[in-house]
Amino acid sequence: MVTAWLILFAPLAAAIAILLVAIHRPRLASTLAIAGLGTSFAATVWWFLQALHQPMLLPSETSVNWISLPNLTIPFGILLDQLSLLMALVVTGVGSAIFIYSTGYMAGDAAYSRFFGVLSLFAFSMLTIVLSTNWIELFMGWELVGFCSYLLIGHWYAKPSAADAGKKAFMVNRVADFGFLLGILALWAASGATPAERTFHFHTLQLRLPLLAHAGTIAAGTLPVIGVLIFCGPMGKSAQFPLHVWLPDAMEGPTPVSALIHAATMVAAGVYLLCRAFWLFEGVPQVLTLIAWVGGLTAFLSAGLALVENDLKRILAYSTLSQLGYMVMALGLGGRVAGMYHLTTHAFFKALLFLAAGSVIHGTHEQDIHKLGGLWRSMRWTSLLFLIGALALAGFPGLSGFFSKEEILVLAHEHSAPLYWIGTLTAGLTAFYIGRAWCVAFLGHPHADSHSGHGAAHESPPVMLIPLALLALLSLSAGYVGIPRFLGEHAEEFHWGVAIISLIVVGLGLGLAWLIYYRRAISAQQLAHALALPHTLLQHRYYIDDAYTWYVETIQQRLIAGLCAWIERALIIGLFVNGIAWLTQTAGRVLRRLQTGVVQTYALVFLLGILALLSRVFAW
Amino acid sequence: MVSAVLGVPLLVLILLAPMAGALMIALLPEHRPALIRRVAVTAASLSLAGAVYAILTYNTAAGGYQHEVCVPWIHSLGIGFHLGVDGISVVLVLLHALCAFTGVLISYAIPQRVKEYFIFYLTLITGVFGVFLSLDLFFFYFFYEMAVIPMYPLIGVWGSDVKERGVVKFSKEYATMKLTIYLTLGAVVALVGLLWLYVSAGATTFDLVALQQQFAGSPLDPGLQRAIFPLLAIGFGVIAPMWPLHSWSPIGHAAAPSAVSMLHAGVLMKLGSYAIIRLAVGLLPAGAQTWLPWLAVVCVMNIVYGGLVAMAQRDLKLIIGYSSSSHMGYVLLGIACLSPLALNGAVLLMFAHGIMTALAFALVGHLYDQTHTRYLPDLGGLAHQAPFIAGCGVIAAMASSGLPGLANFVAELLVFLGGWVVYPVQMILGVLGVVITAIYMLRLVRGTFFGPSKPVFARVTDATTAFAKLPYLVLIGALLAVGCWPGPLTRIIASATEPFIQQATQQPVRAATLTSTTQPESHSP
Amino acid sequence: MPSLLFSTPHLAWLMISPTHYVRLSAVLFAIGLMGLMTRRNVLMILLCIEVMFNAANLAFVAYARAWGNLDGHVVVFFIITVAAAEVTVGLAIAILLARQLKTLNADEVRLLKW
Amino acid sequence: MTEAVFFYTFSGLAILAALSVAWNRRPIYSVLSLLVFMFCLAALFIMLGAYFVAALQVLLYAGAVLVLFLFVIMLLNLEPEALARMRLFTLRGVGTAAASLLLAALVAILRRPGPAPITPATTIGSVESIGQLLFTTYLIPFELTSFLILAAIIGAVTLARQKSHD
Repeated sequence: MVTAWLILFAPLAAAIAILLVAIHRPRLASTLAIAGLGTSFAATVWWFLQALHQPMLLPSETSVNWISLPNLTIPFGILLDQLSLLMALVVTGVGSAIFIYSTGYMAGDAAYSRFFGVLSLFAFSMLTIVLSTNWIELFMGWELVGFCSYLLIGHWYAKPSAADAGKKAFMVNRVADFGFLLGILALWAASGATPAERTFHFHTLQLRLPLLAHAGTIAAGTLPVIGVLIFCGPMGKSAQFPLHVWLPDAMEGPTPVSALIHAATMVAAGVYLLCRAFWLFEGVPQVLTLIAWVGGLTAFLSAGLALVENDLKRILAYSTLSQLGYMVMALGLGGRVAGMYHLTTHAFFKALLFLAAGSVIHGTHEQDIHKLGGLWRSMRWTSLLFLIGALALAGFPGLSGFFSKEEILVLAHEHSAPLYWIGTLTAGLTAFYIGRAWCVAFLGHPHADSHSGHGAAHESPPVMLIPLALLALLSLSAGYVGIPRFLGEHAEEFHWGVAIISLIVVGLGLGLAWLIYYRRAISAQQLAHALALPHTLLQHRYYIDDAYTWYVETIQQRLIAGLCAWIERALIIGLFVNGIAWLTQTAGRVLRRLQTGVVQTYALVFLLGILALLSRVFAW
Repeated sequence: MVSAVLGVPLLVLILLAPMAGALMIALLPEHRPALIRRVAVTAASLSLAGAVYAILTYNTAAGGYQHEVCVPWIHSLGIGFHLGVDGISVVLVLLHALCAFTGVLISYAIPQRVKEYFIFYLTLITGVFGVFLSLDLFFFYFFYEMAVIPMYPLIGVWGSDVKERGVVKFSKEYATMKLTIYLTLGAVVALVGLLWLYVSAGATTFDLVALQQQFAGSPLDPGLQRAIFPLLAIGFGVIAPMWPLHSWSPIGHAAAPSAVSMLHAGVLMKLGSYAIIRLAVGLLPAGAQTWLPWLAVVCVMNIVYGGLVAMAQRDLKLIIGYSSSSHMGYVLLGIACLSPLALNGAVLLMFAHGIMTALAFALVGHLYDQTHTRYLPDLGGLAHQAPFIAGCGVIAAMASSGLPGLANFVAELLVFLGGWVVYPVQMILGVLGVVITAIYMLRLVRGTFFGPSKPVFARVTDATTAFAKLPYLVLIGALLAVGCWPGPLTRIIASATEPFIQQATQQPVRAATLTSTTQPESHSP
Repeated sequence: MPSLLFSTPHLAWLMISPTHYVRLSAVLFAIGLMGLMTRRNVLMILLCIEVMFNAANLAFVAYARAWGNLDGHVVVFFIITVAAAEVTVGLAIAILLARQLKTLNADEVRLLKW
Repeated sequence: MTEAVFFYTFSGLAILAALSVAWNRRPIYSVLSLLVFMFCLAALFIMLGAYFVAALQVLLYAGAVLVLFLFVIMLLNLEPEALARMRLFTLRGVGTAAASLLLAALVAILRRPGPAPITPATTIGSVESIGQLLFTTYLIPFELTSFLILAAIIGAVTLARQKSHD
């Protein structure tokens, strides 16, 4: 089991070591970080191979008591089963590649050591989520990844937009976690009659909840409510509509962060959670339907947003949203395997895309696609690798994305016609926007305006390209290694009809992009003009950000907080406190009239007092 | 078990080391501030060492009051000098020792009247130790007043006005008057309750342990308990601070010098909640069962309202001040639940919040010394000049908003778990309070540390030497240690809270049926 | 007058007992008090106080006689001492008033007002 | 019978003198009335057997205190007092009424049977017996009076001293 603990704690050890000894030694810091995550990766691989040889080894669980009180025991432990092992493999594997890439990308950064320290901490937190045995442990990891994400988005905190984006990401996740934590608490309360009986433990809950529900101990409406509350968590972390707004802004962070956290791993944690707690949602079909629709809408709406975006990283961010929507939809349709499958392949190709985009940014210091162009000439390798990722994303036959997306579409085809069509349409949009991005940024001629900017465009160093190549290899091959089989459950059958339709749609998307943005056969401006209404809507991001800004600034800050501050100032301090003070002072002002200053008045009062006393003592 | 150091009982050492320091300083010449500071640090370190030793040697299996010292004093009134710690107070003693130690270190920045400052400061420290250690109502009250009174000169002389755009919003004189009047009035109300309790118990003893035993055998008349309980709860609630009697506290925090704010928000406010646990709930269980649901409602006002008001503030210290009153709402809520888990959470939160808020005030103090402003719109980009302080600030903000791995998370979690069954609605609002906390804390961090570097602050310096970093590191270390590994501390607390709640939730039983088994816990929502 | 004030049996007023002295002291005390309340000159007020002191002395001595011990005498001794001290300080204040405020009228001396 | 004659003579005189002290408009007359009053009281003290007190009365009051008053009155060269103005008339009226009420109350109280049998006992207020008492039972109060007098002296000197620093 030492190896299992090693998976979890090697990155944490690296983070602590960086903080203690390497904060002013960048080389040492990156070495430590890579060593930490590398150890973790090696341990995961070791377990993976073991598990392949002896499937009986899984699931395996070990834990220590984090809190043990007479009424409450919260363990902290490691649960290794097919699901967590696969996810850990993705996290450590993709993570290692990105760590190595970062040494090149972040070279010369002022806060290089801090970057790697937080990155290591992130790896630890993410693995805590993945390997957790109970809800509290998972929640701790959940919050910690949010914190790391906050720090990494705001890595260049001098930029106001970056600092704001970090804040926004943390805030939106906090709002989501409000529901999530309530869900966890409610679930705990429902899991037993007395405090000592209640538990957070996944496995125990999985076994106990159906019994309790069956016995009627849990009220009929409770479980759906719990389900919805817990789903709030993934909605925030995996940026589902309408809590998606933080993810595009999160692109302010360094690109490796976008790749690791905001594409491959952290945002997928929501999907992972849905898989992990699938037994909970299985019992409440109405919640599953909700999940599926939220996922489907997210997939479609964010694909739309990607159509009009000009920032290369933001296009990828919307694409991430859209793909996460696919995964959530898959889960909502009951496709645990399909969801995880897509999560895995997406981690590969999206990390690839981001890192390639990072390579572009590294070489040109520009991320507006219209100011790029002709990169095919100056950055041959990067362009090729980006193309592989783009095709995988678009679902080009034979690449990994194709297989996993097919699974989801087949699933949708079986369960829900509207969601199937939404999914298919989204596939077309996906192909179109990624085609557009590639055509505009990599083909054509270097843009006239930005000669100064990327006139010196240069290919990135090998330390960045090699991880890219590895990821590209995975994106090409991940469809053939039998991930669903490893997960040990029945996968969807290949469905020719679905495949052909989606191929047609994808082909249309790519073709249109080619026509519009490379051949210029159709003018993009005229198209936008013709579709003015949707175009405006998309350009304003459905006005959702505006609505939130309005809510936060006007309602929350000015109205609610302002009202409370006014109550505090005017009523509590003004009326209540100062009012009493005023009353006291007024009483003093009135009563001091008694002090005439004439000695005899005092003597008189004295005398009257004596009389009163006499009358009391010698009452006649 | 009385352990002694060089013949001085441990608790007496903890209590009197600061007092001895104050007396020594009184005898030192004024023009040797370095020596004065050294004496103060030595005194605080002695207490800290004692407190650490006390918590390390606390026997959780045995429970109850340990390291007791008892010297009868006035026999006819039943007053005795009785010290002792149980699982609740030993944790708070450690909290106070930590805050006092770091506070003395932070006080190195005090520029003028060093001698008088440290005399008052060490007296204040002694008073707070006395409250946590005393097991005699008379001394409890005595030390309580001793802790309140030095605040008056400390804020009035060494404090600073609350300004907004250079305009004074609250003067330090206003703040200190308000604080002193409030706290003294609260103390008087509590005193009435205490004397009433003393008289109705037969006026034979002020000894807490004796009273507890007496009430365990023959409880007070429930009607009487219901009458006395509000006096104690409101009287001590003022310092907790209980809504709507809180308005002295944010202003008081804001005007006080930073080391005093540290003690004030870190520890002094806990005196109130501690007294409510120990005296109000501990001695008047029937009164508690009647009144605690109302307390739970008030707490929610504390949490949500305090948080919302904090959101609207622009002075750093006011933000933290209101957040303190918001967070103390969780403590009171944990008490109001009357369940062992929630009470554990409440006590742990007193510890966690004390450390966190001490850290926050120390940081703000450092920034204020450097920038001479606490007005949020004027600040910004300080992470460039002071990365260490900024890092600590982020940690403090995260602790405040309940990030796992830091002690506050565990404490709040325990309160939520313990209270979920008892007061679900209050708990939902409590969780909402965590969201509100995150809003203003993030805003504070963003506005203070992040953003482009401002030329005005070019001369701002970081805490560079190991000595300057020490107080921050000690506090963060405590937060992390408890947050990552809460097991030992929670076990110590539980050794006191489990029997405590058992006793408090027991129905008043007649003497004849006293021998029967303990009744099951009853939660009255 | 006496028959109105005193309800002793007939002719008893010829048998002088300490009670008579005590009643006399009450009358004297009241006279001094009335003077104190009505006079405006500070010196006059002090003089009236002297009358009241002496009335009290009389009562003490009368009771000492009645109870047959000397404690009353000792108290009178103390009262005389106090009165001497009082007069000393009082007159010093009077001089000060006359010198600084140019008046001895108690109504005009209102330094204690508010 | 002789006692009665003396008592009524001296008490009548004392009352008249007291009235004169209280209502005489000229301070100097008041002081002189007070002198008469003091001597009457001294006589009454002798009748009560309080010889030492009587001696003190003559020596201290008549001898010291009244002389002090005379000095001050002459020093300040006082005018006769003007009639009370209306503004404080109420005060005066209420004061007089209250004082009368007090008298009535005292008389009413004295009409009640006393707490102890008031029987003339034979105690002689000789210097020796009072000295006995003063230096045994009342030693500490006696010593303390010296502090009182000291304080009075210092106070009088401080108050009445001409300000020299201007």
